[in-house]
Amino acid sequence: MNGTFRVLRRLLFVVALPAVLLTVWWFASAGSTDVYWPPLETIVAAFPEVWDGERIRADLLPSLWRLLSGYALAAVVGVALGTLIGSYRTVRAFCEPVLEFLRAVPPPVLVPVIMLFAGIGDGMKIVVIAVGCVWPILLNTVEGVRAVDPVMTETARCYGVGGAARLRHLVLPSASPQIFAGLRQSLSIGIILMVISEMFAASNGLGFAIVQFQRGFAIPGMWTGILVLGLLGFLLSVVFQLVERRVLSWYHGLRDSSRRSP
Amino acid sequence: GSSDDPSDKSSSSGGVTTVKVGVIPIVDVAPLYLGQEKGIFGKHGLKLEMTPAQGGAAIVPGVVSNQFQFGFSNMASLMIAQSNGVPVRAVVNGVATTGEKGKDFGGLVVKGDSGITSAKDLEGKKVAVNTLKNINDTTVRESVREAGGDPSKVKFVEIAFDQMPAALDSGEIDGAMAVEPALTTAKSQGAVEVASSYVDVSDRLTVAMYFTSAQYAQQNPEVVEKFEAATKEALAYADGHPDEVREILTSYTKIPADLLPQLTLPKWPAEVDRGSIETLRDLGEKDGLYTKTPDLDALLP
Amino acid sequence: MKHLNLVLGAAGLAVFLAVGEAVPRLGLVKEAYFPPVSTIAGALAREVSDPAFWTALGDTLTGWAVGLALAVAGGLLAGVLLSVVPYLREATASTVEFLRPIPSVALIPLAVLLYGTELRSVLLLVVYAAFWQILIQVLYGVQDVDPVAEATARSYGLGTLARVRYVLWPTALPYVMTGVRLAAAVALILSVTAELVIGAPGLGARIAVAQTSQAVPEMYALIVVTGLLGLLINVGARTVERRALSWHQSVRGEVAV
Amino acid sequence: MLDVRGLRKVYEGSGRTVEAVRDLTFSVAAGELVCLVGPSGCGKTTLLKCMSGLLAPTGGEVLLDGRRVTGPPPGMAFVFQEYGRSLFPWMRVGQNVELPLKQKGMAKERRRALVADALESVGLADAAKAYPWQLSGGMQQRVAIARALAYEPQVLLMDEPFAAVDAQTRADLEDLVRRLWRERGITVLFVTHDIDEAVYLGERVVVLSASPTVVQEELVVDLPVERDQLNTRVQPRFAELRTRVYEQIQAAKRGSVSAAPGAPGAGVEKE
Amino acid sequence: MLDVRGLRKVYEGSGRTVEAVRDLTFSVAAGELVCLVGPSGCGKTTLLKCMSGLLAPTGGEVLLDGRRVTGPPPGMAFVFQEYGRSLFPWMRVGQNVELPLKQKGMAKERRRALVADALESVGLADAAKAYPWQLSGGMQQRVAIARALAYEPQVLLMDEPFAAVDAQTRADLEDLVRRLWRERGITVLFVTHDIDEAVYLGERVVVLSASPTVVQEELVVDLPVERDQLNTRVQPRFAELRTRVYEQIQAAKRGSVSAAPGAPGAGVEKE
Ligand SMILES: Nc1ncnc2c1ncn2[C@@H]1O[C@H](COP(=O)(O)OP(=O)(O)OP(=O)(O)O)[C@@H](O)[C@H]1O
Ligand SMILES: Nc1ncnc2c1ncn2[C@@H]1O[C@H](COP(=O)(O)OP(=O)(O)OP(=O)(O)O)[C@@H](O)[C@H]1O
Ligand SMILES: [Mg+2]
Ligand SMILES: [Mg+2]
Repeated sequence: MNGTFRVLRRLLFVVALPAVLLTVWWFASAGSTDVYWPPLETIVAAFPEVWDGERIRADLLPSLWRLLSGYALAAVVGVALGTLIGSYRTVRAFCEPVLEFLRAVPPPVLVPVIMLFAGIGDGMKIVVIAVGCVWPILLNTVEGVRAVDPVMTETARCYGVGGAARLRHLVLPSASPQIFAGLRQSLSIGIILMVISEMFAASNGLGFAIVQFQRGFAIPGMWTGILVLGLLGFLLSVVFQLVERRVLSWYHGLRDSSRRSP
Repeated sequence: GSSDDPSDKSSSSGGVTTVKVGVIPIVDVAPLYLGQEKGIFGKHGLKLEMTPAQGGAAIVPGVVSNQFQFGFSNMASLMIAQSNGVPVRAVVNGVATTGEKGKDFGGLVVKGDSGITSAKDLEGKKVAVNTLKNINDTTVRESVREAGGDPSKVKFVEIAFDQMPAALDSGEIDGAMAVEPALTTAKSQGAVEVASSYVDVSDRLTVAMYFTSAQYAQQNPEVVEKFEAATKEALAYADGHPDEVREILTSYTKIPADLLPQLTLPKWPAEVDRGSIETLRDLGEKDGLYTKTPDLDALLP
Repeated sequence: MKHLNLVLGAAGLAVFLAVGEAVPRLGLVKEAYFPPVSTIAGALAREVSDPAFWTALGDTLTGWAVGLALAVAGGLLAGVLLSVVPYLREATASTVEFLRPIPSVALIPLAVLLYGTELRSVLLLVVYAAFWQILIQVLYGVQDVDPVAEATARSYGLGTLARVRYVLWPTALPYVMTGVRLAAAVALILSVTAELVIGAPGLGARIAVAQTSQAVPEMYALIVVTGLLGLLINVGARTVERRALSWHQSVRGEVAV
Repeated sequence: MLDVRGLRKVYEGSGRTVEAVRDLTFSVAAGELVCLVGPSGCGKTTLLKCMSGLLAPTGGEVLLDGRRVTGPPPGMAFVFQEYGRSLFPWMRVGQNVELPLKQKGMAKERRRALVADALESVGLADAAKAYPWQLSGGMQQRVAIARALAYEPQVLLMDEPFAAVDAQTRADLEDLVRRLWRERGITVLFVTHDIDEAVYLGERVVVLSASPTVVQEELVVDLPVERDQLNTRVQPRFAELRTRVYEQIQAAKRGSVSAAPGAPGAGVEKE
Repeated sequence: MLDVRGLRKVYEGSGRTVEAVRDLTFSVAAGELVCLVGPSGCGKTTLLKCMSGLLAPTGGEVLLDGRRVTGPPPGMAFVFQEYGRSLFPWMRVGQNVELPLKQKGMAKERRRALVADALESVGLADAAKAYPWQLSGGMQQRVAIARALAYEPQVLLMDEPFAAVDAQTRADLEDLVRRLWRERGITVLFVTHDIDEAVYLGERVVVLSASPTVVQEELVVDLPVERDQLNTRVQPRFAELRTRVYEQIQAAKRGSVSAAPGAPGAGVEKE
C-alpha cells in the first residue's frame, strides 16, 4: 500500500457516507413544499448568500472565540479539579453530591443565574460553555486518575517521584486516554452550549443567527446554520484528532503495535 | 403524553370537538382559560386543550404540522411567517393595547436613577427586548422616533422578559421593553416607565392573534368558525370581568399573590384593528423584518 | 467507611447550602433575583404539597428513563458494532463528527413538527443528545483493550462475540459507566429543557410557567428538584459501579489502602 | 506439521524500525517437543506470535499441516510471556481457566472437572475463587499454564512459562509438560532461557542468533525419552549437550554488538 | 540496618482473606547482600513491599537504621517483579531511567551520563529512544534494572530481577550486581527462585517457608568474596550450599499442602 493510495482510501472513507446521505436527502426533499423541510437544493442555494464574509466575521468568529475560551477554561478546570477529586477519596466524597447536583441543572435555566453573576456579555457565554463542557472532562479525569496502575504508583513512590512530578509524569499521562475521551465529548457539547448561550442576551454569533433564522421563519437559513454547526464540529474534531494522535502517540502505538495489520 | 394516538389530532365525540391550542402561559391568553371555565367554548361545541410553550419557535411549527389546531402569536411574528411562505391564517383577535400611555400591559422602562427621562435619551444605550427583529424592537424604535430620537442609535439585546428586571437593576442594560408581570416587577424594583411603545404605534394596536394553518382552515372551516365565535365571546367576557381574569391567572401561572392586584391587564376587543396592523406592517417594513411585504388580506380573517 | 462518605457528602452539601444562604443575605445579589436557600426551601415545600407537581415529576422521569434506556442501548450497540467492524467505524467517523455537535435545541422545531408536544418529541431530543455520550465513551473504552489480553482471547479461539463479551466489554466498562453517568445527566437536562421550550408536560413546563410569572423562588425550587434528581441518579450509578467494577483498580484501590 | 519458511518480521512505528527476525526456516514435526533458546530480544516471542497467527509476518510464511496460518488455529494454546496481562482481571482464576473451554462448547461438568484438574496439577487448587491480581507472580503464571493445559490443545506454544516460579515447582512443571506431551502426543514449542531446562525438556533444541535473527543451530537431544530430574541431569551426555547449547548462545550473542553487556569485566570468559 | 520484627501481613478483600506472612523476624546489616528464596506465593514480594514501606504491615514492624519505615525511604531502589507494568509506557526508555534522577534534582549532564552508563551496563545502549512496549520482555526487565542502578541507591531491593533474561545475560548481570555491591558498599536484598543464583550471589541466603510464612532457615554463604561464574559454581562448597538450600525449600513446600503440585508422579524424590 503506497502513500497516495492510502490517502485516497482515507479520503474515500471520509466522504463516502456523507455523500450517500446527502444524495438521499437531495432526492427525498426535492420538490418539497413544506416550509420546514425545504429542498436541499434551496438550502445549498441559500448557503453562499447567507454565509458571506460579513456574516462569518460578525457571527462565526465571535462564536469561535467564545467556544474556544469556554472550552479551554473547562479543560483546565476539569482536569485540575478532576485530578484533585480523583486522587483523594475524602475530597471526592465531600464534593461529589454538590457536583452531581450542579451537573443535573439544565444550562438553559442556569443561564439566568449565571447572568446574575457574570453579566450579559461574552463573559457570561464563556462561563455557560465552560460550565457545560466541564462535566465530561471532570468525570473522565476522576475515573482515569482513580485507575492508575498500582505497580506504577508503587514505582513512583519508591523512586521518590512525588508531588508535581508525580502528577506530570505518572498520574496525568496514565489518565490521559480517558481525559481525552472527556475532551472529545466536551468539544461537541461546547458547540451545543455555544448555541444555547447565544440564545440569551446575544446580539451576534452562530447560535444567535440560527435562532434568528428560526424565529424569522427563514427556514433555509436555519438549515444552513445547522450545516455550519455540523461542519464546525467536524473540522474541530479533525483538529482534535491530530492533537490527540500526537499527545497519545505512545498509547496508540502501544495499542496498535501488537494488533495485526489488516 | 396528552394524546395516545398521534393521528387523532382533533377528535369529536358527542358533538364536542377537542382542539389543541398552543399558548404562552402569560396574562394575554387568560380569555381562553376563562372562556373554557365559563363554558363558553363548550357552548360552541369546542373543548380546548391548552399546551403551554415558551414561544413561537414551538407553537408555529406545531400549528403548521397540525400538532396544534390553533396557536397564539404576536402580529409581527405572524406577518414574518406569512411573508416567508409559512401557511398561517390569523383567526381571531388575541390581545390589544389598552391605549393609555403609562397604563399599558407593556412598556419601555429604565432604571430609576439613570437620568433617562424619555425614549430619546436611549440613543447610544442598550435596550433589552425579548426577541430581536420582532414586534418589541419595532415598537420601541417608534417610541424613540416619536420622542425625536434616532432609533438606529439604540443598541438592542435579546433578554427574556423574566430576566429583564435583574439585568436592568444591575445596570447591564439601560432600558427594557417589558410586559406583565415583568413590567410590574421591574417597577417595584424602582424602574420607571419612559414610554408605552405599543400605544406609541397605535392606541388600538392589535398585539397578538390566534391563528391556525391554511390547510386546517380549509379542511375544517366549521371548527375555525366555532373557535372564532367562541373566542370573541370569551374576549368580551374577559374584558368585562377583570377580577375573574385575575382569579383565573392563578390556575395556569404562578404569578405571586402580591403582584396579582397590581398587574395592568391588556384589552381584549373582539375585533382586530386592521389599521393598527397596517401601521405595524409598515414600521416592520422600515426595520427590515420581512423579506417581502406581508399580504394582510391572505393573513387576516 | 461508607458512613464516612455519607457524612462527608452531607457536609459538602451543607457548605453549599450555607453559601447559597449567605450570598443573597450579604447583599452580593438581590434577594428578589436570587433568593436565599431558606426562601427556596419554603417554595419547595409548597411545590411538594401540590399534586400537580408529582404528576409533572412523573412525566419528566418517564421521559428521562425511556430516553436514557434507548440512548444507552443504542449507544452501546452502535459503539460495539463500530469497534468490531473497523471499516464501519472509518466510514461513519466523518458523519458522526458532523452530527454530534448539532444541538438538540436546534432540533426543537423539527421535533415539534414530527411529534407535537408529546412524550415522543421529548424522547427524540433526549435520545439524540444522550446517544453520543455513550457512543464516544464506548469507542474510547474499546480502544483501551490490553493487546496481551486481546491476543490471549484470540489464541484460545474466542470468536468475535465471545471477545466482545469477555474482553471488550469488561475493558470498556469503566468508560461506559462514566458514559452512562454523563448520559443520565444529559438526558435529565434535555427532558427538562424540552419541556421548558416545547411545553410538553413535566418539570420543565412548570419551570417555564414560574419564569414567565416572575415567581423566582418557585423557579429556583424547581431547579433544585432537578439537581436533587441528578444527585439521586448518581447515587444509583455509583452503587451499580461498585458492584460491576469490583475487580477494577478504581474500585479495589479504594478498598485496599 | 508446523513449517516456518523464510520468516521475516520488521516492526515499524514511532520512528523506530526494528528488523526483529530476518530469515527463519525450520519445522516442527507432529508430536515433537522442541525448545527454543536465544539471547534476550532476539525475536523468540515474535516468532511464536507469528506461528500462532497473532502477528502477520513481514515476509515468509508459517504453515500448519501445509495450510498457511493467518489467524490462531483451533486446538492451539499459547502461554504468554506477559502472563500477568494475559489473565483477565475481571474474572476469577477458575473463570479464567474455564473461559476457553466454554468457547469450545464443552458441557459444564466436563469443564468443571478439567478446570479443577488443571489448577490442581499446577498446585493452585485452592485459588480458583481468587482474582488474578490477588495472586503472587508465580501463581499468576501457573494460572496461565493451567489455562493452556485445560484447553487440551494439539499444539502448545509456551513463552518462558516457568520464569516466575521457584525451582521445585519448576521441576514439577517440567515433568508435567513432558508427561502430558508423552501421554497426549501433543506438539510443544517451548521458549526458555534456561539451558538446562531446554536440554532436559526438549527432543530438539533450536538456538536462535541475536537479532536480526536466523537459526544459529539445531540440536537433537539424544537423551532417553524417560527422563527424571535426578538422573537425567547428571548424565555426561546431558552435560555435553548443555555445554554445546551454551557455546552456541554465546556465539550468537558475540555475533551481535548491541546485545552484549558492556560493563567491563562483567563478561564470562568460557573457552 | 534493615530490621524486620514480627512482621505479619494479612490481605483482606473481595471475600478472600489470606495470611500471606505470619511472623517474620530477620535483619540485614548495612552493606550486606542477602538472597531471599522461598516457594512461589510464600510472600517474598509482600515482604519486600513491606520493607520498602509500600505496604503497611498488619502486625510487627520494619526498621531502617532504627527508624520505623512508614513510606519509601530516600535512597532505596526497587526492581519490581512485574517489570513490564512498572515502566511508564508514555516515556521512552531513557526517560524512564532518567525520571528518578530528575526527581533527585540532579544536573542534566550528570543525569545523561548516569542513564547512558546504566543502559550500557545492561546491554541496552541503543534502546534509549524506544518505548518500553517496543522491547522484548527481557529487555524491559533490564530497563527496570538500569533504572534502579542509575538511581545509585544505598539500599537495593530486587524482586526476581533476572527472571526474563537469557542465561548469558543473567550471568553478566549477576556479576554486575556483585561488582556494584562491592564497589559502592550498598545493601542488597535479592529475591530469586534460582537456587544457584542465590548461593552464587548472596553472602547470606534466607529461606522462607510456604505461606503463612516464617523464616525457615538462614544460611551464611561462606564462599570467597571474589566469585566468578566458572570457578565458584564448581566448588564443592557451592554444591553443598545449594543442596542445603534445595532441601530447605523442599521442606518448606512439604510443610504446606496447598502449594504442592498434585500431579501424581510429578514430584521429585530427592533423599
Ligand atoms: N511491539 C513492538 N514494536 C516494536 N518493536 C518490537 C515490538 N515487540 C518486539 N519488538 C522488538 O523486536 C525484537 C524481538 O523482540 P521479542 O519480544 O520477540 O524478543 P524475545 O526473543 O522474546 O526476547 P526475550 O527473551 O527478552 O523475551 C526486540 O528487539 C524488540 O525490541
Ligand atoms: N493484592 C493482594 N490481595 C490479596 N492477596 C494477595 C495480594 N497480593 C498477594 N496476595 C497473596 O499473598 C500471598 C503472597 O504473595 P506474594 O506476591 O508476596 O508471593 P511471592 O513470594 O512473591 O510469590 P512469587 O514467587 O510467586 O512471586 C499469596 O498467597 C497471594 O495470593
Ligand atoms: Mg519474549
Ligand atoms: Mg513475588
